[in-house]
Amino acid sequence: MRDLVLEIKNLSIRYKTDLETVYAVNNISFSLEKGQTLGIVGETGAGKTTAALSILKLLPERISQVAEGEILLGDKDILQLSDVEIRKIRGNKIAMIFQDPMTSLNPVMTIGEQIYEALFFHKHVGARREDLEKRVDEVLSLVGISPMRKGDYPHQFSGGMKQRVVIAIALACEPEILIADEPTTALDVTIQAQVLSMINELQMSLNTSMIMITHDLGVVAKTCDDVAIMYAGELIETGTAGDIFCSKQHHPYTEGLFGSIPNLKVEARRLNPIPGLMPDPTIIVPGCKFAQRCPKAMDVCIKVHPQEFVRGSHRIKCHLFQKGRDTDE
Amino acid sequence: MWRYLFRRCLLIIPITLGVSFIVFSIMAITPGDPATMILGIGGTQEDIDRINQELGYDRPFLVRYGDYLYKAVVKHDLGTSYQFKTTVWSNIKQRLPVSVKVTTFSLLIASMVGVPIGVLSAVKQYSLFDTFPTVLALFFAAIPTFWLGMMLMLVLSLKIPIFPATGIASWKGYVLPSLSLGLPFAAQQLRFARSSMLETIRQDYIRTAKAKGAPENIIIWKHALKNALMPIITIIGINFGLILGGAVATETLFSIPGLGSMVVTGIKMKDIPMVMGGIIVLSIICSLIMLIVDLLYALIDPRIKAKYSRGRRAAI
Amino acid sequence: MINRKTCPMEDNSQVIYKKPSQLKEIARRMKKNKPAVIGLIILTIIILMVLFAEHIVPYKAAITQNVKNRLEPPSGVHWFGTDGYGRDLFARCLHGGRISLAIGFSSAAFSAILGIILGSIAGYYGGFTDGALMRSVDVIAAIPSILMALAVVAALGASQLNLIIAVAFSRTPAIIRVVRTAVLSVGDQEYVEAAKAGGTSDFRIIYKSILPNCIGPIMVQVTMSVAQNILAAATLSFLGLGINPPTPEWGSIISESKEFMRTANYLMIFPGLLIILSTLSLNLVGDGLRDALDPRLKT
Amino acid sequence: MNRDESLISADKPLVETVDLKKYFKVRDGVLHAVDSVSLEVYEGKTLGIVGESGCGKSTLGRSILRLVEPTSGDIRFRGQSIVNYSKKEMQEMRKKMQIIFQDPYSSINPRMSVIEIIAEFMIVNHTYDSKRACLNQAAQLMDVVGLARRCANVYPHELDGGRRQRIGVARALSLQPEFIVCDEPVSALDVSIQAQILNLLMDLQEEKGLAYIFITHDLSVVKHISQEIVVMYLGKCVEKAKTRDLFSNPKHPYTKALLASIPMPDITMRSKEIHTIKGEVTNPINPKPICRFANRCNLSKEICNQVEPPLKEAGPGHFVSCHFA
Amino acid sequence: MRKMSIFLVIALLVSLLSGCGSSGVQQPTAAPKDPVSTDTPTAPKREDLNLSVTTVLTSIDPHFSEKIADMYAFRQTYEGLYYQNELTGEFEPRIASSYEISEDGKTYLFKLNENAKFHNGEPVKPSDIIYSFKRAGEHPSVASRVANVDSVTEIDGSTIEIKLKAPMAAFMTDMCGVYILNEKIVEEQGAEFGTKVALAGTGPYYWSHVDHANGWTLEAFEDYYRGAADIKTIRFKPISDASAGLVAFEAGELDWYIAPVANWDDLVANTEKYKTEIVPANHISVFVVNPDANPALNNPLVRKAIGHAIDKEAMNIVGFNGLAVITDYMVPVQNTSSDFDLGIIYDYNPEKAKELLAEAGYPDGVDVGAIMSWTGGYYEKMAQVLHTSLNEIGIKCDLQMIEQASVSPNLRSQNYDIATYGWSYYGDYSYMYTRWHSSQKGATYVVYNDKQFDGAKLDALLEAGAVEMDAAKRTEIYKEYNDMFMDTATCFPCINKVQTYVWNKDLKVVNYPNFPEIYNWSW
Repeated sequence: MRDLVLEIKNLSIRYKTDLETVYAVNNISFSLEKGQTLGIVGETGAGKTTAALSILKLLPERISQVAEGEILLGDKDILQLSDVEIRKIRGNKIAMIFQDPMTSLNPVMTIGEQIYEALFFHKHVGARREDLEKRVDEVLSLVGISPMRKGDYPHQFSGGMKQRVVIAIALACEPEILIADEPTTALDVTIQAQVLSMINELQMSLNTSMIMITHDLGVVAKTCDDVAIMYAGELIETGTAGDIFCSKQHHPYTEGLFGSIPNLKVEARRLNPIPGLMPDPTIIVPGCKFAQRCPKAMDVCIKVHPQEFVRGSHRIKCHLFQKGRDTDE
Repeated sequence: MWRYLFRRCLLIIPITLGVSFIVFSIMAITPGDPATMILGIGGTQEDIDRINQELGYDRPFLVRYGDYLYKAVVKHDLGTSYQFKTTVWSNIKQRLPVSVKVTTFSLLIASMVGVPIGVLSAVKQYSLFDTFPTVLALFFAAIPTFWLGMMLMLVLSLKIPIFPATGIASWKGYVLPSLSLGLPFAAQQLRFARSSMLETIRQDYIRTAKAKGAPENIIIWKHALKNALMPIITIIGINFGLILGGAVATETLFSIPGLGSMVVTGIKMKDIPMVMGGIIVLSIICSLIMLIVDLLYALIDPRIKAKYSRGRRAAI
Repeated sequence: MINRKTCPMEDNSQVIYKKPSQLKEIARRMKKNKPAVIGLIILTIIILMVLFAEHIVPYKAAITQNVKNRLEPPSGVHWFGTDGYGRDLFARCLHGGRISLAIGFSSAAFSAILGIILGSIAGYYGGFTDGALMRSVDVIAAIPSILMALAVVAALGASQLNLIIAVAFSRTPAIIRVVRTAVLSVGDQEYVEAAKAGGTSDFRIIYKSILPNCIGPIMVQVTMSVAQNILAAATLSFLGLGINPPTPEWGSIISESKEFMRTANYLMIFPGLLIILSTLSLNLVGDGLRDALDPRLKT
Repeated sequence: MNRDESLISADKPLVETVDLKKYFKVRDGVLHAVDSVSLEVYEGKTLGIVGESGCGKSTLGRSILRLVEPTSGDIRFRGQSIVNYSKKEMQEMRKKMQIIFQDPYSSINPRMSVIEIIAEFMIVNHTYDSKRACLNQAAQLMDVVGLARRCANVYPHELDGGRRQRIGVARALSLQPEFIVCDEPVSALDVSIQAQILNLLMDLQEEKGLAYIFITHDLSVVKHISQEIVVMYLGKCVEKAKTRDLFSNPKHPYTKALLASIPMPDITMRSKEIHTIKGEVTNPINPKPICRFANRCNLSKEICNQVEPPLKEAGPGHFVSCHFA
Repeated sequence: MRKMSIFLVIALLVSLLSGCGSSGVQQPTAAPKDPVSTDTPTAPKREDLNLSVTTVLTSIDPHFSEKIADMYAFRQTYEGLYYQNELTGEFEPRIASSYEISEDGKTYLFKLNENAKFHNGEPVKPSDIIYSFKRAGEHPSVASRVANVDSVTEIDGSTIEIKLKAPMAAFMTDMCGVYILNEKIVEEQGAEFGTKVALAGTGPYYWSHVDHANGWTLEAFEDYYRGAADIKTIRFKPISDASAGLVAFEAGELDWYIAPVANWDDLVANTEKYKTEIVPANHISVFVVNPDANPALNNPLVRKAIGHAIDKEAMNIVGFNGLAVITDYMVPVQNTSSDFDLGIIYDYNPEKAKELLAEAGYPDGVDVGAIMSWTGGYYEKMAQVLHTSLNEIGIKCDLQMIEQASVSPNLRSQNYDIATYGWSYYGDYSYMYTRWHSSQKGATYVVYNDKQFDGAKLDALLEAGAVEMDAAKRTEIYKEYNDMFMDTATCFPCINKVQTYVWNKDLKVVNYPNFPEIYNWSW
């Protein structure tokens, strides 16, 4: 039984400035199951972070605009919530880990204070300060930092440790959903491994659902149950980790992504990258957005926006599969 | 931390020496000599020569400077005013509190008015709370202090006599000078506080705070303001110095016996000890204020505190 | 991503080398900034009026005394009224603006040149050069600038050139600091290292790689310092250490008008407003420049 | 083609460093950024330098070009020591040694147009008689690195990271060097672009016989491009071996940990526990003469905290600095 | 952005309009409410007085300072042997009750007033007087007053004999300015005398508070031998800005004020509130021309042309709002020793000036250098007017504004072309001696070398005038001197300054050209 905790339907987001309109997220839909991890993969500018921020209504207010769609948390549409209501969800039901631990902690507050705050904003009536402080200690030990250090300031921690603090803040209220926006990109490999395994363990033990946003297929392979691949604001391929990593049918872009990564196992003289660049997000094209770069592009690709090809849990948005639905293995 | 404080205090010494040398040099090339200043049009050339000799003014420049330093440092004697025959120190003692008062009041006006409104207008960006103070600030920042002083005097002591135009007999006397000095700086600080706050609101950690579910007012007053305060404090510190020096015109206009007007008269009268003493004291105060600003940094920002505490500075 | 508007499809075999201008981009951004445009318009009007002052009102009107018509309030004949000598205040303000603006701009230019040279030397070479330069700057900056300028004017004597020197002298430390900070921040960039790796000389690195990239904050500082210099020069004149009469200058006009504060307050209001207008417009332009040069600040 | 064998046949290294050291004075003491690193780069070959941030790999690359002056040690180009070259001699030398930087956003001057950037080195070195000739040559270089000529008069900020990095490559090529230090040239790029640049670099190497030092933190990239690898940890070279040896038979515990930490895009590996090493990299400020990895090492014994392990040969061409290797 | 720009435009317009508005409407009658006038008649009689001076207190040492601000206080606190009434020129006894002059005019015998006391209660002893004369001789600013004194000796406990080197007509005038100090106190305070409260004077008031910057206070000396003063406390307040001072006066902060001339009409119109009076001061402002500065100025015709180009009328209007007195005399006309007809008058006559210039060989004009003046005040205004007039007749020159402190050095070193300057006479034409006699090195504005001028003759006339005791003969000598002097065309007297006094209508005052005697005032 699929127990959905978050469902996003037909979400489109635009950034409007004086000069131009950027179509950042275009009609994406996905859902998150209880206790599962959804990986959203894409390159810079694919709209991953925009989608994630919209879930917490953290998009910059003046210039961003949700054109359509809904984000359902249980039966509530987050987009319709008032400021007060959304504040009750932020950090409490849905928490977020940001990419750069160097800048996402307030430099003039102790880390203990910053974790305490997260608890304080969502405290139950009657919760005492001591209880909350105790919880701060708990959370700190959970992420592998000695509670002795809660009086320290962020600058006294290394990058990896800071990211642990950020995670501690996110997990303080035991949220149902954790959104991790490239949590390890800024870290070194060995630290990345530490942090990733820690996130995995915590997620398991807390049974939290997670959205992992990353550009690294390796990270996805390590952590995710479901994967969504994003290109130019659209989800072009979604499925379980098995669908993405083991199936033979892929969107040509996904293939290109895999082809771009030097494989540690196999030696190859040349890589097979995708030629060209991501299209200008200020321009809407009628057809497939990948058509310009696609080695397998057909005439129809340029003219018609592809429909989704569904095969079990595996969905691909590509004309290649429209006809040959049945002929596949 | 204490070592840093000590080091910073020590740094004031070479700066003060430098200041004294520059001022002494400038005063030395100013035309005229002390004796003619003292005598006015009376007296004969012999008198002039005699007085200049008594004052040691006939000696070479560097000897005079060395003598000045020796007296100032070893004997704690800043010399005697040519105009008044009183010691420079007694003059400074008398005028310093006045200057400090006027400056402090102005700075208080500048900060109390400028900073909160600046923060508010950043928070309410694009609203009337932003537009109106910003435009007003633009105007006030462009007004010369002496002109503002004249206008205030025209309106508030001439047309509607509420405040006295001169003197500092009561607290009322401080109102107009402090306003005329403070308002342009308030405008400047408003603009600065606003942009600093806007800058801070854009930071990642503000987003983190929002993601925690922090209410708007906590984000602004707890998370943003403390960070935004750093550059604001810098500008307040710099402004203190500017107000202290800029008070010259205001002091002259409102006939306030402050250090600034003392130095101006000194410059006009070629009263070298007076000018030296005044500027040295003013520059020491400026240096001290910058020191306080540095300490305030440490108070607000633990990173800076850590930097200070780490002791010895890098050799390179 | 490529900005297609600026990267048109061209014949690929042909390289047309042109010196492209980033000024256009800045100008475009400035144009979007309404206050800056207003500032620029006001400034332009003031500068034009001041430049063509001779054609609007001849200088003679500014210095011709007519004691019979002294202290006349503003009228059709004398737009701003007449002063204590019966001279036309409008003409005096207009021609006075010439001096005031000239002092403001040229002292800013003076301190900008000095500041850029010394600041970039300090920032680029660092070490002892930097230390020595910055300590001297600390010293000069520790003296309140107006007093410093006063002392310099008193030492050199009151003339337009000396006023410029005095104001510039007291303003230069601030510019040196700004330039140095900017150079330091740019000096860390890898393209500076790349230039070194390519065998570029220090001088060329400074003027080709570093200065163009920190010209933004410097320009903003210089623009703002024009405004501050106008105020400083006016203050000096007000204190009686300004330009020799009968040459008009805004600060000295106000200074002269002081005694007529009760009887003819327009004498101080008009030049005061002109000072405010010009510093205001310069500040607006400076703000606009800063926004245009730093797109990060724009939302 | 067996590239490893061709490496052995190469007789003399093109560039080598001998006990190269670079120390920085910092607030708290002396930072040993690069500590006694010796390496050789052969003509037409790539030497990879791998390590985490702060291990001194970038400083090493820059010291070789004397962009930072080494504290001690020797740098040789074709056997000729260049450490004591004067500024002028060095300028000559730099025509043969170039560098490509990590960040395509900060490594090219935003106030110069693309063609100006590429032509700049030729102009300052008077490679060609006229400025026009330099510009023409720059245009040709654009073709070489795959930049459309229509971008010639465009400013870098209008281009994406991949193209900017191509500018960096073109600039490095402009003086026709024999040796290029590639300082993390792809780490700031998206994977698809990263692959484009890697391909470009390898093609150029083949075409022009360039020697590379390829600095990166990404093991899969370094494996792909280099024939020999130096693993650095806190300024020290902890392991040096041919690529294949290193990946098939890592000897230093740090190398092992590194290899284990790489997340592989392969869910079959998933069941395997992620191997992590404890702790984090610190700064090599005033380091004691002991094994610098000891405090994070699973194998660490008493001796590790007492004696600094020498770099010893643990196999043919395989050097490792560990007491237990 | 748009909202902001609209605001900006509106704000600009409003400020411009308000600027025009407030400037367009003149409100000379909209003077503020005068707190003094609202005083109820039953209010207790005041015994204090608030005054202002334009500069801060320099020193309370009367032998050190001759600054105007200080003199205001000295007049109340110190006395000489005699006092010369500024209005009448009469000598009134003070510390000395009577005096006798010997036949040869070289010996003066002063009988001391037995009641005269210092502020500390000690009686005035002859030794104090001997000490004070000696001390005055050592202080350059007053030394000229006793330059001719040969000796001061005590005859008996109440008689003093002063011997002069030569007979001197103006000795009494000079002597009145030699203030008598208490030897003991002055010696006790030593170098500090002048900087703090000292009860060393004999005047009707004593120093009770000395604060150089903020103001100083005098209290009535109850034991004063002529009877204690009505007004018990006098507070001096330095107010450098004249307009601000007037505001302070109108606000009731000051009781008596020398109003800035620009506001005189305004004040006179308010006589129900204030009392006003214009008193001609003993101050003459002049232009001096340095004949050695350049060839053009060496030409007497050019100098005379300059003399005829001086538009004194305009200077009076611009500098003094037309209130001052135009003069052709070197000394104030009210002065008895200058009661003679002038032989040479330089009236304002541009046509004649041009003719003279052409005659001098410069029909197309000539550059004479610069007019030196100090910044601010009427000197600057006079200089500006002359500058314009000279340029109109073709004599090109610049204006050179310098600081007050630099004026005297430049004059002394003859480093000027044309300068404006002035002086206050203390009673007698013989004051000219200290300004123009060639022995007064440094103080002499024009050095009359014998190439062009008969310097010896000029000196001789001054010397003769100084010793001539017969008033009529002295007038003759000075007339001759004056004619000869004016003929050199090196000094042109212009304006006899006035004092524009305004005071609280309840205050009874006696105004003098220079310094008031508050002893005579009362509420």
